[in-house]
Amino acid sequence: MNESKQVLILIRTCPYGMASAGEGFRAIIGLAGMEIDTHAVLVDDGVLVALKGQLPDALGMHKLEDAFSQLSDFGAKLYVHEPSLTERGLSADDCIPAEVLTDDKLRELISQVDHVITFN
Amino acid sequence: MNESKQVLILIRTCPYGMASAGEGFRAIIGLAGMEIDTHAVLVDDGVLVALKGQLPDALGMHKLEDAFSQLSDFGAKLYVHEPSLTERGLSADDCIPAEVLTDDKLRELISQVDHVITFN
Amino acid sequence: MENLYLITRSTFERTAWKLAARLAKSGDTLCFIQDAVLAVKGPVELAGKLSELESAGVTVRFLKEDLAARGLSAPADKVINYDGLTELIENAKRIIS
Amino acid sequence: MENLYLITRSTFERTAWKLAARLAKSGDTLCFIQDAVLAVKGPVELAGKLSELESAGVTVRFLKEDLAARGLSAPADKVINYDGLTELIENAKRIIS
Amino acid sequence: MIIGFLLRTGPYTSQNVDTCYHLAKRFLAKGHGVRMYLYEDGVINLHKEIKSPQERNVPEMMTELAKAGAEIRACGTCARFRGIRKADIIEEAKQAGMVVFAKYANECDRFLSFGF
Amino acid sequence: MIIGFLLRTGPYTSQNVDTCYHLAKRFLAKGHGVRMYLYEDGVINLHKEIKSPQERNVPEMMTELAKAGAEIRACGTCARFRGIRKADIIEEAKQAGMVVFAKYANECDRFLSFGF
Repeated sequence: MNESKQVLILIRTCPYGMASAGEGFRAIIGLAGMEIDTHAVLVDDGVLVALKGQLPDALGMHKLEDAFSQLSDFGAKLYVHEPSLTERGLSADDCIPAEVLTDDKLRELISQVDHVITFN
Repeated sequence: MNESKQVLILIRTCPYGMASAGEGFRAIIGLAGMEIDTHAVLVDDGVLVALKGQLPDALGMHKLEDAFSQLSDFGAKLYVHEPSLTERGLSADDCIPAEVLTDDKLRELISQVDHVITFN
Repeated sequence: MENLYLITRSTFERTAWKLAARLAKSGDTLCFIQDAVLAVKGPVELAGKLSELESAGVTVRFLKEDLAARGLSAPADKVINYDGLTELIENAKRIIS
Repeated sequence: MENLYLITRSTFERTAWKLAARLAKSGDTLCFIQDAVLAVKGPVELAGKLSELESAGVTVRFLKEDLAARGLSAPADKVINYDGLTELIENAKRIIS
Repeated sequence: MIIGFLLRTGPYTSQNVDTCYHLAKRFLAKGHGVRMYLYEDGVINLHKEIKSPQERNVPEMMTELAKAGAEIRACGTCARFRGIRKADIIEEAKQAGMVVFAKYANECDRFLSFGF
Repeated sequence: MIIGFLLRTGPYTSQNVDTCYHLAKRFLAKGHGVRMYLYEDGVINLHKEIKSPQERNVPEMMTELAKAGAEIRACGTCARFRGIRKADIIEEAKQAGMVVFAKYANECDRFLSFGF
């Protein structure tokens, strides 16, 4: 096998209503754990995954805020899409640490990776 | 058991991409077959179910246009929501026979039934 | 209460809320649960529509447990918990989701 | 072709198409399949956006089998079948769905 | 009062089953009857072979509701289209045809539907 | 060329599996390699107990792809969360962990994802 591919995981969905964000997390750490350069980008409703102060205990679900906070420990990098935050009246200060991407920066990141895998 | 309830089945989804419209059809004939007054209302993307000229053979799927054309044989009544048609550049002439409902008529129909069951 | 509209999907990603907003009339309730609690953040056209509906006698509610899970909040007088939602359902003539 | 954006969900009910329309640039292709072939009917804001993108060098395509299933049609020069979609995928640097 | 549910989505994919559980539990505690018809992917919620380490167990939640008095039935056709056999379903529930769905629609005072 | 698929939805619920089938069949006919990783509800597409009278049979479509050379693997964790045992899966496919998903991402020249 050649050098490792670079993969961008695009998470577009609000946490908890559908399992997409949580299952996207498992995919990210699965890839990163195999030494694949993995970029996790939260876009559209996906930016809610990064919002601080989630309390899903009453739903019996795991806190995705905590899971995504640990991505760097697994060697994956986390980004949030700024226009998606703005559209929802949120800012990077409301979120766990992540690199903020404009449309141009997101286009640039996409142009650098081999695959884009979306969690709609 | 008292007199039969009246049920309105609201179909909101485009056919074929998700099975909702087809499974909604099974629910409608299931209810109507048990002598329940069943009103099938196509609204939002659901109006596409009534569009004439569907050719789903290449997808290996059954033609929902034909299925919904037979609703009256099962004792159920079919309606299409006019504003949903208009929003999609369609008119009742493009559709299989169905009663056309304005917002007011739909509100009135809802107020006459016992249950509304949605196929989103 | 006449009709309880129960909205479950994101108000940004899905348009289900628009049908509820279109049909709701005085005496009806719109209740946002699951991902639909995102309604507290918009979109812009929703915020305007909700004020309009409330002026017309429509009640608007958000489910507490679903707001909290997502780190969101709403004005206290519009927040109900599961017990409150249970009562809304008991008191509604019919539920449209 | 640089990026192939593959849009699968209804352009009326879902907003996935907006992200593709926002990011697509000259040399990219937007291909509408499954329920997304409803794009031929709108919504209005989509029609305007597609013309704009095409002027900017973005290619727009619709999948024939999915159009036909739903009784819809599109201008012949923008319609591809499964074989054509297979080629689009081969020729794209990456696929974003 | 009898409350009916139509649940069309499966476990660990959508929150719908959790919402139904939290509501049904409260209705039962208040002395109401609960009827639940599982349709399409909803039938998977009753699969007794589900293993969910470190997560809530959905078929156990369904069993809890049934033991508290909820009547739970799964569409047999939907089950067959998803590879689910009668023996795969929790003992407290059963497969049943649309006749039962129609019966629920008739006997329920309120009816809730949860889909995609 | 090797084409990868991530499929997250199940049979008779979403058209995704059909789209994947129609594309994969054509890629195989052109001599390309196909890798398919079934995730979340996608694992159900491989259930050999599925009975689908008067409808296309999805596990048979998957078997056809595998016999034509597609490598098809299902996420084991997703399968357990949906009550699917190893023996329930068509012989031509297997359960496999995220290591295989990562391997596919690495070896594929194109990668497609189909979700909700």
